[in-house]
Amino acid sequence: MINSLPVEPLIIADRKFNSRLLVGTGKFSSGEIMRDSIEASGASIVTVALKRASLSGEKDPFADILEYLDAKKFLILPNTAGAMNAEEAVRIARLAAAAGLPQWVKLEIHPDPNYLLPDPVETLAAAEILVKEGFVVLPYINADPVIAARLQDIGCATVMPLGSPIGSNRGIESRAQIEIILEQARVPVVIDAGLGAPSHTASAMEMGADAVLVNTAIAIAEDPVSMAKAFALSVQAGRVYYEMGASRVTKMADATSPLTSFLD
Amino acid sequence: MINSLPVEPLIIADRKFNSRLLVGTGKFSSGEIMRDSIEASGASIVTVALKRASLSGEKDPFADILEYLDAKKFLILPNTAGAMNAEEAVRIARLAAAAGLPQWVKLEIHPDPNYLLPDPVETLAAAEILVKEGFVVLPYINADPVIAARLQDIGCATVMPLGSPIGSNRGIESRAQIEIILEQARVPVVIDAGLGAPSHTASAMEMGADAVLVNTAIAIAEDPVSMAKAFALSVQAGRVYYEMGASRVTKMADATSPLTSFLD
Amino acid sequence: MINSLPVEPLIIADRKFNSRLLVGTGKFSSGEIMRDSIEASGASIVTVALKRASLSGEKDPFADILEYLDAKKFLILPNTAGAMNAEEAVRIARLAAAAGLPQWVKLEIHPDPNYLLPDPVETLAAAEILVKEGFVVLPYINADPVIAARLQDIGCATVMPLGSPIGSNRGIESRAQIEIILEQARVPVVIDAGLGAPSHTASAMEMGADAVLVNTAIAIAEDPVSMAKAFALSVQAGRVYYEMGASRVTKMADATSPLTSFLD
Amino acid sequence: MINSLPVEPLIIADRKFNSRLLVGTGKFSSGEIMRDSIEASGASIVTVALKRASLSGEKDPFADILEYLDAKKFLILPNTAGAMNAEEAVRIARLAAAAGLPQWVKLEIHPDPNYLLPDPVETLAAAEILVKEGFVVLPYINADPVIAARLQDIGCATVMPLGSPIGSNRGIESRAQIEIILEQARVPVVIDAGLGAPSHTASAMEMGADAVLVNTAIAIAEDPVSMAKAFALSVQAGRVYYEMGASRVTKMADATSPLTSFLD
Amino acid sequence: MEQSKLVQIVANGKTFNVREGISLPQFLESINLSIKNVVVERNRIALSPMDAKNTLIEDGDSLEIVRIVAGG
Amino acid sequence: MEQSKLVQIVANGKTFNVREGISLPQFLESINLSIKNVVVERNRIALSPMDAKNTLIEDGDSLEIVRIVAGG
Amino acid sequence: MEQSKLVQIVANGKTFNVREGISLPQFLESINLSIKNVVVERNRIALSPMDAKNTLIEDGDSLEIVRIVAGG
Amino acid sequence: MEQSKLVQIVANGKTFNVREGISLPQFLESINLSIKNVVVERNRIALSPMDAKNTLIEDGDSLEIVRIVAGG
Repeated sequence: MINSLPVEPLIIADRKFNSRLLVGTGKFSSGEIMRDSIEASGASIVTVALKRASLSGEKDPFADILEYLDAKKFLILPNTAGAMNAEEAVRIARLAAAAGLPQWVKLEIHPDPNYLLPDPVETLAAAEILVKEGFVVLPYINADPVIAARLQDIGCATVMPLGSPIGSNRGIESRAQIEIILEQARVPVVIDAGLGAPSHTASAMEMGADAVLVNTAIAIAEDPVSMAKAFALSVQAGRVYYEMGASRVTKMADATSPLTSFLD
Repeated sequence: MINSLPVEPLIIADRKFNSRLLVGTGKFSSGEIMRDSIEASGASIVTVALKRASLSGEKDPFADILEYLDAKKFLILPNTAGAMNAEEAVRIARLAAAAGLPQWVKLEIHPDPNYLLPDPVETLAAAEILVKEGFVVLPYINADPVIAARLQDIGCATVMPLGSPIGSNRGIESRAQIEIILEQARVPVVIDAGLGAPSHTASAMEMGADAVLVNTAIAIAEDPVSMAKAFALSVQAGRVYYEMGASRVTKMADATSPLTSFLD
Repeated sequence: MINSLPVEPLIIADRKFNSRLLVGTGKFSSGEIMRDSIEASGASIVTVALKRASLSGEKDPFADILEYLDAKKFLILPNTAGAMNAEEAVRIARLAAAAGLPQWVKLEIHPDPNYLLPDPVETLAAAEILVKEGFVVLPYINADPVIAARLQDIGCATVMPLGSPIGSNRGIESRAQIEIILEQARVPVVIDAGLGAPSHTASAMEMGADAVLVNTAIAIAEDPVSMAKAFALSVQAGRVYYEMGASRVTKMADATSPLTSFLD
Repeated sequence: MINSLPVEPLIIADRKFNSRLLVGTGKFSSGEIMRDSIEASGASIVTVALKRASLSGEKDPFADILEYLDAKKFLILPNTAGAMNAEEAVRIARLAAAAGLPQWVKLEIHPDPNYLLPDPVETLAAAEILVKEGFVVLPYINADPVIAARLQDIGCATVMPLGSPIGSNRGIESRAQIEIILEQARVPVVIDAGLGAPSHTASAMEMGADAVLVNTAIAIAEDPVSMAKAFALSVQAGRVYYEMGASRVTKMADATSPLTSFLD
Repeated sequence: MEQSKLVQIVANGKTFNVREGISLPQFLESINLSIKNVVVERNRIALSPMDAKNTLIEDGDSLEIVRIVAGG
Repeated sequence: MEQSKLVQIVANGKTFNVREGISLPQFLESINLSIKNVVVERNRIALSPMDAKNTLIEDGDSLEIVRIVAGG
Repeated sequence: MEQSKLVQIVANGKTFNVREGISLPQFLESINLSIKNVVVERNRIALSPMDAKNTLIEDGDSLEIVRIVAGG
Repeated sequence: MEQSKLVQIVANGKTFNVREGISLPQFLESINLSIKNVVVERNRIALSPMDAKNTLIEDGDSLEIVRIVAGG
């Protein structure tokens, strides 16, 4: 229903996805709202994280997250958040695969606690190992075209440059660098992090991003289900615009009504 | 179908409209494509212009535009494009009403041929006359909060500040001034002109605009019908976001995944 | 000394001024600091205001402002701040002339107390009267090219579009509209209001503004004298750049060092 | 004379420099113009490059660049442009030192020919070696706070994030990321590349950059000597502003003239 | 048979000589326009379709004949 | 001795009763202002310093007394 | 009855003394976790559910026990 | 007279056959360069001017001869 506008499917690592909106599962107030929001978003790829279990007996509220996600409908994409370096990220990826999740990983290594910006050196090191082990690797990166190219050389399935810091809702702040990444990309580019409003995701798609990932702006909205739909609509709208070729931007006006000699 | 996200209706002069996307009819390559695009846009208000008839016998290609527009489904809103001053604008408005169109008028007076920027003095003069004659007046204005306030004082039913010059596709260039107009508005604010991409209309709605008007970006798209839908989606997305209260924008990151002590 | 870079002089109403930085006298903490800051700014034109005298006997702190301003060194330019309409503005201008100030006036009519945005209708009406009476009129306006053109038609000596609201330090927010004003200008364009940092004034001059007016950012700086110099430097820097023709902006890089085959 | 505004000196690796404007020597039309422009800029640090000598006998036009630069007045800073990887950069740095230049190096490794964006992995590797060998290393980097932090950890004397691609004159495009670098910096931050107008350098200094490097915009100006002065002025202006603490930016206006009850 | 008198009018800025007593619809037909597709302003007064149908051309009339067309 | 008659004027919106025949400078002094530091509009006419010096207050006069102050 | 010997292991950074020969599922149950809801890394090797089920705890084992949770 | 032996070296990627025992300054002169204007890396070791002056070319030497030029 929402997916009513026919756009080209997203293809990552030879797998076809109907939606170009990836959704994160963090920060929702309940499992039910998370499930309904993801449903409303039309997403085909949904991220999850891994976390040390508490051994002191108290129940984790979301410990049963997989009960809310139908692995037949979505690709469940584990991330490596919390990893401080390449080695930890690799271990997390392997744990996720051991748990039966698909051998895909959103590789994110961001030791800085304030801005959660990805460390390119550790990310490259981890990507190299994981690609060799057969993982489909989707690395979260700063908007650095050189790092993006290196990760593609290594064999990553996408690159995921950040628009702005995770959860900041500031939109696309490194537009110029992302344009270069898009121009040079040989794999799908997913803009991740900081996309806080439908105009941000529309704009990302209009620039030519292959997909976007949204989490905070949906999860903490007053009504996450409607917000999820809103983002889904904006992603479609932006993609249609991109596929059609951007409007010509002019300096001067160009009349939409006849102007000459209306009345004497 | 497209209108699947429940948003508050737009009310202008006590009349309720389901869509917050107004569409212009200029520049389409054929009447059929225009009709189908308007249908796809879900618009409730559609603008038309008036033009001196050719007396030399050749047929105007769009002379029969009303055959393509069902006056029961849309409010047909005549504009005064081509008027060089208040007097001409008033005469055009009266002609439109005499022709049986509703006594509504998109008042636009823009003598400058390069940028088609509205003349506030003539616009005020015409608005004063037309409001007194009972017209519902929707004036096209520069993003000038003082002019906007004066037109509201006179009794205009909306104000329609421009995002950027007509047909330029440059988006919202006078954001700061439009924010002031929105803050002070006592009538619906319709952002008109220059909105060239779905992210522009989404952004306009997110700012709190009550509606937007799009023409060029739809009419000259490769596939106007799909583009019309894309704009419709983006308007809904932006409105949902606005009704829900904008996301909190932060300087620093705010993690979406658990970060602490993942592994030893 | 500061004026060491040779730039073309500013000419308003056939009078030549060495500096393209106009300075306002409001908000300084003392007359001495005001005087020294103006000296440091190198300004040739300095604005003052008129205010109802207190009849209750207490002394106005700045009542003796003219003691700090050498009318031989500066053009003392009275403004009409506080006028609520054209008639009041005209009366203020006449009072200033009666007081022996030059028959020049910075015409500003901004009834709105929050944003102090100029009222174009009242401004036009007052300008028409004052020009006829022989005043050199410098109107403060919103960045509206049509109003700018009308004021030039009337015979105003400059137009003074605002960068952003008075005292807001937000810089040039209506860049696109100011570019149109500059393109169409037949008199000097002075960008006024909201210029809060040297980069703002440099940017204004680079765009082709003939001059800028700064007050708040100098007056309330920690060290107004140094800040005045800083603005003076930035104005010169921006003007030099403009006179030389702007740098070519490119999408790609253009190497400054030899790149080919450095080492085997 | 130009350096008339007293600002704090720049200190890099315990060496004090009077000017915060670094100047590159590339692209000037003659040695004399280069020399005079550098003189006019007031720069204390001037970059040069190394290039394979031609063995086919023809004279290099600038082969004698050091004749135009007084090593007593300037720190001659060799760069490693042309290096495709860490190893080449290290060799170039050693050659420069062997030639008697100070053991400082502007480390730049940018294999991509279109955007000349620095490769962080190779840059880190080279920096590690050069710092150990006793070089004062000033690395040219993308505006990536994590890379900036790593280079500081290694012992680099500055970080030099790019504003936009070399020679593009596009100004500071990665403002948000540079703000983070500045916030976290433990060494001076020099903004390099893409600064094409005095407002760009003023803005860089206002943000808190410790210095800027300009080359193309001076070298290819119509009058490089005046442009050099213009940039020097803007750097001082921006620095004064920064040292004084930025102006408070407000949403609403803040009157500079008395407004209340001017006339009855 | 008596020859009908001609009167002079201006329509859309052009001068026309037309038979006295001709109706507005007849005039429009004479220039290949239909009263159904245009709106007419006569001597600065906009005419409703009904009024237009019943209007007789008079000497010195000034007409503006306009169409509703596409516009934004 | 005869008491002088009072006349009523308005200055800056306030009503004042002043002796008939008083000059403008005298009135200003009476309210601690000096003709040198203010500009006066009398009945909507701005007065030059010269005119102001020679002006006599009349019954019903409306004065605006202003200063030149700091402003931007 | 003979008392079973204890072995020492580390799980998620904490030291545990457990009976020799206990299986991994048994150990998890002893700390109120179910093998169905967690993933385990033993001595840096991630265990599949099948492997985990059949694993016996050995002296000196180092375990990481993690859950799949919400994340962006 | 005995003919001097030739040795083969590579400079800036090109092969040169030079007399055995020639000094680096002599070699540079032979290709119209002066030791004063260039910097030389020999077998990956950068040479100071002093070292360069005293260096004798040996068979198989690999030289990089560079200049200091304008750059940003």
